Amino acid sequence: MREITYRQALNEALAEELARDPNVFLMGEEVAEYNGAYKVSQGLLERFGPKRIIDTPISENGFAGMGVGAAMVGLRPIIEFMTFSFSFVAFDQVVNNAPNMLTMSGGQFNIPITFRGPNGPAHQLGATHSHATECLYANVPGLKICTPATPRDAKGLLKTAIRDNNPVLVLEVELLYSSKGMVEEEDVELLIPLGEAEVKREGSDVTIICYAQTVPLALAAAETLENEEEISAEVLDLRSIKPLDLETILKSVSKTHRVVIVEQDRPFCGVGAEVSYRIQKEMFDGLDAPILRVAQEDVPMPYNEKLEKAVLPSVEKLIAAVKKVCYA
Amino acid sequence: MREITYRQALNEALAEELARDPNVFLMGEEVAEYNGAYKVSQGLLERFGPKRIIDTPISENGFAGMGVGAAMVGLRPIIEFMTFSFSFVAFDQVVNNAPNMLTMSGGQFNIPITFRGPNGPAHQLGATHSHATECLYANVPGLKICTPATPRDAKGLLKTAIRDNNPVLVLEVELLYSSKGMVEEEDVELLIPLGEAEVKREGSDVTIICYAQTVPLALAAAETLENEEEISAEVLDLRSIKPLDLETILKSVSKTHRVVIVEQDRPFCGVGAEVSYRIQKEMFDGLDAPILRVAQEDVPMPYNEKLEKAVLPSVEKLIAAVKKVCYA
Amino acid sequence: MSQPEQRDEVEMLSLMLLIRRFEERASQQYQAQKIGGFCHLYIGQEAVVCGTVAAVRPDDYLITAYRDHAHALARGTSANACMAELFGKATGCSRGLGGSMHYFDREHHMYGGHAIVAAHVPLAVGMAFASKYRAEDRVTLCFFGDGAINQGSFHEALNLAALYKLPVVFICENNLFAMGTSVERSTSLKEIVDRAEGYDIPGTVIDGMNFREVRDKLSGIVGSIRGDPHPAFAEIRTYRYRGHSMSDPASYRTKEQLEKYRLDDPITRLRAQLAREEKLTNEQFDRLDKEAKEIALASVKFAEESPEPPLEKLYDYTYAMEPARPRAQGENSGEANRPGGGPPSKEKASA
Amino acid sequence: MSQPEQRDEVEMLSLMLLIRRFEERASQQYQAQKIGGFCHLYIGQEAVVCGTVAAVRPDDYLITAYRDHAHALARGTSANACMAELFGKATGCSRGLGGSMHYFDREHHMYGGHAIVAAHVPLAVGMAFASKYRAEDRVTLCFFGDGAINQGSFHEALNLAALYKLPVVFICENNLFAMGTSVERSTSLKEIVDRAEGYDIPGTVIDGMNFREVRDKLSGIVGSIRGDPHPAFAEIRTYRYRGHSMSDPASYRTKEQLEKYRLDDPITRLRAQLAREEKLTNEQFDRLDKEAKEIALASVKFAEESPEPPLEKLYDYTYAMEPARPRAQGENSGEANRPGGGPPSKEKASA
Ligand SMILES: Cc1ncc(C[n+]2csc(CCOP(=O)(O)OP(=O)(O)O)c2C)c(N)n1
Ligand SMILES: Cc1ncc(C[n+]2csc(CCOP(=O)(O)OP(=O)(O)O)c2C)c(N)n1
Ligand SMILES: [Mg+2]
Ligand SMILES: [Mg+2]
Repeated sequence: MREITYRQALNEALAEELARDPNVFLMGEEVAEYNGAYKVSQGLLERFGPKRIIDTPISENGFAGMGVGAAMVGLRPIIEFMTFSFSFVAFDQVVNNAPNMLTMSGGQFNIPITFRGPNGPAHQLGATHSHATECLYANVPGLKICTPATPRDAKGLLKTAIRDNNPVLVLEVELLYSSKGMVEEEDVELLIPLGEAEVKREGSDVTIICYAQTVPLALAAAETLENEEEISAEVLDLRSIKPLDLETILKSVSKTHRVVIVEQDRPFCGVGAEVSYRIQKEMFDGLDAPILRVAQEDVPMPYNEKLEKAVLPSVEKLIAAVKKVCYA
Repeated sequence: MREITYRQALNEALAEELARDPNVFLMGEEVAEYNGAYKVSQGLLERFGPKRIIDTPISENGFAGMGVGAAMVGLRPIIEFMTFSFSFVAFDQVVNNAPNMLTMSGGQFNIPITFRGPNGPAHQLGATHSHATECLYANVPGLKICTPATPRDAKGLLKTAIRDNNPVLVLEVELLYSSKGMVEEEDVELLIPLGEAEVKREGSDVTIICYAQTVPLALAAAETLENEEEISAEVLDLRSIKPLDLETILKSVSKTHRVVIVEQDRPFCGVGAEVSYRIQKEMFDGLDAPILRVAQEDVPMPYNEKLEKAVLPSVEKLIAAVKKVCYA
Repeated sequence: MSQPEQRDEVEMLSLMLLIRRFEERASQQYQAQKIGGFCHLYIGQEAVVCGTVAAVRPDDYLITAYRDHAHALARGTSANACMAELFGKATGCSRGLGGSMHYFDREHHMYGGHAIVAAHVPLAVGMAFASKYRAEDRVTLCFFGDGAINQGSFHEALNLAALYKLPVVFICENNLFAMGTSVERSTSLKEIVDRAEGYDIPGTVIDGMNFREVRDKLSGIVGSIRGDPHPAFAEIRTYRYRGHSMSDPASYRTKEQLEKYRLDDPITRLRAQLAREEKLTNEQFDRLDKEAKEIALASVKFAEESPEPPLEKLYDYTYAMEPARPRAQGENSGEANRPGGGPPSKEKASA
Repeated sequence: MSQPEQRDEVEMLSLMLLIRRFEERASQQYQAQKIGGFCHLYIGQEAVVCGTVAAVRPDDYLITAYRDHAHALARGTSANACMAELFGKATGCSRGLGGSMHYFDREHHMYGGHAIVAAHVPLAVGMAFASKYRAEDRVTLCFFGDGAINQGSFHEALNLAALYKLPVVFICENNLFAMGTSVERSTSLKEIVDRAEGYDIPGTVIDGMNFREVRDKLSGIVGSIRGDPHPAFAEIRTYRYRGHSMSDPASYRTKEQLEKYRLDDPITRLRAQLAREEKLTNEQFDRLDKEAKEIALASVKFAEESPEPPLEKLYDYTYAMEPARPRAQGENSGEANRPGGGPPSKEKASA
């Protein structure tokens, strides 16, 4: 094991899969000559050349669709959205073409494509640039969605996504690109299956369900709860939104009987709503308190820093929710 | 009161608001000379002329955006999507421009626009043409969403939507266009507020929450449950998805203590998930059984009629769910 | 670099007849409510796709919009598989899951059948990209209507194809109307073909009622692309005799206009050309037509007798099998697995 | 039909100076982390927007992309309101809620500040539609970059504007790059202006480093539109001296190219023209520049001392007040209410 950044982990995943399979290529705005708007594709043009690392015009709908077409005839495209907020201009391609093709063709055409890029609010980017899209795409049958929170998960999930025979969205976290974590050596093949949640911290009083940028937040809250409230929180990182690892969730809840979900998206029909439904349905008698969620406030993201902070889930809000479910 | 069709009710709402306010106009594909793909705008071109009833090319993103721009400078556009499945090519305009403008401009520009058209699966239209979009748009702050199920609600909600100073989506039901119902006389001004659910049938054993095309289905199930199972089901039509009338929901549940949600959209992060979360949060101790939802199966819509039927919520599936929560 | 064989003209005439008779049957079966959903007929436009396939190789990629019956038939999909698809049967070209608007036939290089206007045009560019990526000399043929050219997808796709110099022919089947909207009411240009200039793509206008003109001009275009990958644009002028879909009475156009085009019928025209050249007698034509009618009729019987797709496979087409499981095809082929992996999530949706 | 007064050239020179000095301060404050998010500077392009506003009426509609500081300043938004917006303060032109990319100023007919590339182009067409609908003679000025022309929105908007003959000028600020992508690498055409032909829209190429040329050519275009509504396209060639945004070192271009354009600086050029014509002395120029610097500096102080938008108003901007409540503006004006209605749903999101 060695310590690398989340950005480096993604870069390694791309490089390894590009090297392994000549059908894999990377396409998007500024991915090649500029080395990526967030430098995730650093060095790939130099190593793999312009045939496989392809800069595009600002035509998300067009190049997302190109990816789907190329996948129909046997290539394995990786399409980078500079951020998933820009995937909205390509929404129809991601929602109507990629995931429907297998069904519509009666099983003749699967679409082995990876859509990736940063997702969710970063810092003061305002209403148009701060969308957390996981719940929108998770609603769509035929798509898979994963949300790595650590360098190790970033590498392992992205590699698995690229090898998957279905359209997979890898929703990265801009604010974590420079964060560091332990990852297996480069000569170890690291593949983390889609659909497996991970207990990032064990605990017995309450289950905190989190993913992506709420994972560090949940871990920080758990630490404080332990030290200041003597509450032992189990922190469960979903890692994949779809497929959802209900088994691991239920296992944790059957131990703690209390749940708080902390999610980076907006609340209405969000991930927290879905997870709550599943838990209450399966463990109605096993719950000692209502499930609470901590999500964004349901408002367009303001630019002002303090207001943005007030909109986002926070350690304080999470602790308050945990205390509520624990003392219910 | 008189009996008219859902289509006629929408047509009257459009005509009355066009007559009332010269800033209102209707724009979309085939709305004028063709009188609407589903004849909802029948006769409007003749009555109001081509300045106010405007045919467009197949450019949903373009004309949805035109609507937002026209609304910024004081007009009150009604934008018809031939179906909301086609709104996906205009997704960015509906999600990023219309609802964000008021916040982004610090309160200077509100967008009084109505997006309307049929939504949800109709009959054998296949995977690309059968999207139920309510949960996707309900996730977006700044939008309001209503889902009329009767001619009266269709007229009253659409008129209110057009007068609202915010972007409102009126999600109609293609399969109900020819259905009939009682509506106030034409000289009565019928305005039904957004955000008010309605008990469509009283009952005491279980609350069935429904909207749009699941309302007739819920009423049919309630009838059968009464006659064959001696289960008295209260049928609650949400009418608006956002704002959501939690008060009326909780009132019903505090009487019945059991809930089944029957929704026309797909389950994952759908309307049922949101409503369940809200109920369990507010009435954790008031529930006698887990909340169940009956939604579409989580697959792209197949063309084959029997398979489509198997994907959709049905009276049988709803009755089974109700029996489950009642005998839990 | 292999060239397409010159397809026999009599054979192509019978293909046009088959398309027409097939769709007449489809229309009848739709009215009898054996067919659901939307159904868009191609009658009148037969020379467009037939002239095109006569000019290309069978393994060139072909993709089109929802008015797609003819494109599958022209590519070699059987009338049986086409009719069964309309009936929603398991023997259909999309196993009954796609319907009229979503025909697919991988074996015959028919890549759909796409129902969101213009959303398949970027797909075509991606397919052409793949050919060039693999240094194959295939050409991609992308059909769409006159209404499609005002979608953003169309625009982005054309620029991308021109920028990357991809081997794709954009074939606009200009039948003068998009539903009830005539071209003048949808498009800011006098000639659709002029739009190609805005991307520096060479454009050609072709009479779509004349099989030979379509074939010969396409042949020239495709030939020029095969050795030197680049996009081309063809505006093929044609007419649909029927309404936009089965529910459209087409009252937005005049009887005179329809009559004018009927007189210029592509089947009659090719028949007359062949007769004039003494390559076809009346008797031969009648026999071909009778055969076409029989195939169409038989396809109805086939469709009626075919089984429905099994209910228990409902979840089998949502996700392709995981790569970890044993697979018939190479991992990187993009070829779908024979599905059967079941739902990826352990819970089914409904209670 | 009122015509814009000829704006004094010396006044326009000081506007250009103000824009430059304002952005230099903004850059400095960004580096000092007083400003968050993305920040895109306009330095080098000043003659484009200044030449345009010199050619139009103050009530003509103006809308642009995210590189928008100059457009607000040119329209008359105060430097204070602009700097306060960057600081996220309640006194900002968007009350601190929009930030650098989302400037709005209704009073000065500045309709944003839009950060999704090309997504505002349809908005501009809608604004022009509204002018024509109300039989006003306003012209809409829609600015966007060279990178925007490959978005679907752009395409659909141009066709719609041409089809409905709407009074809008599409102004492409061609600064040769979209982030690190040069025009040749994004666009299939040699000249951007040629794309206008694909919609039958008249196009003009303008030297964007020359204030007078911009003003005079725009004046002609806008004049021709005012009496006879129709769209027009202007490709204005310019250059940004800085990187795409504050984080971009702009290593994709050569020092020589930058130097070439710097020598052609729009401020220096207008200054020289005026000096040659003896309309401006060195002393006068220095005074104007000093004033601009002072205004820019003062705006920082103003921004620093301004209050933050109040936390308790967080929910007040999501929905405009219900029409039932008493309103300051007419119901149909589209004018926002002073918000204050609180959340429409009774539950707030978080637990
Ligand atoms: C994005 C989108 N908008 C609208 C529709 C509805 N629609 C289906 S076909 C059609 C007309 C298309 O006309 P054209 O492209 O000329 O093809 P033709 O039907 O003449 O073959 C429309 C508006 C759609 N399928 N997709
Ligand atoms: C739809 C969309 N895709 C990508 C981006 C990211 N982005 C912001 S600005 C920009 C470059 C735009 O270049 P250009 O239009 O030439 O304007 P300039 O920056 O030169 O003023 C890109 C790619 C975006 N904001 N929106
Ligand atoms: Mg057509
Ligand atoms: Mg540029």
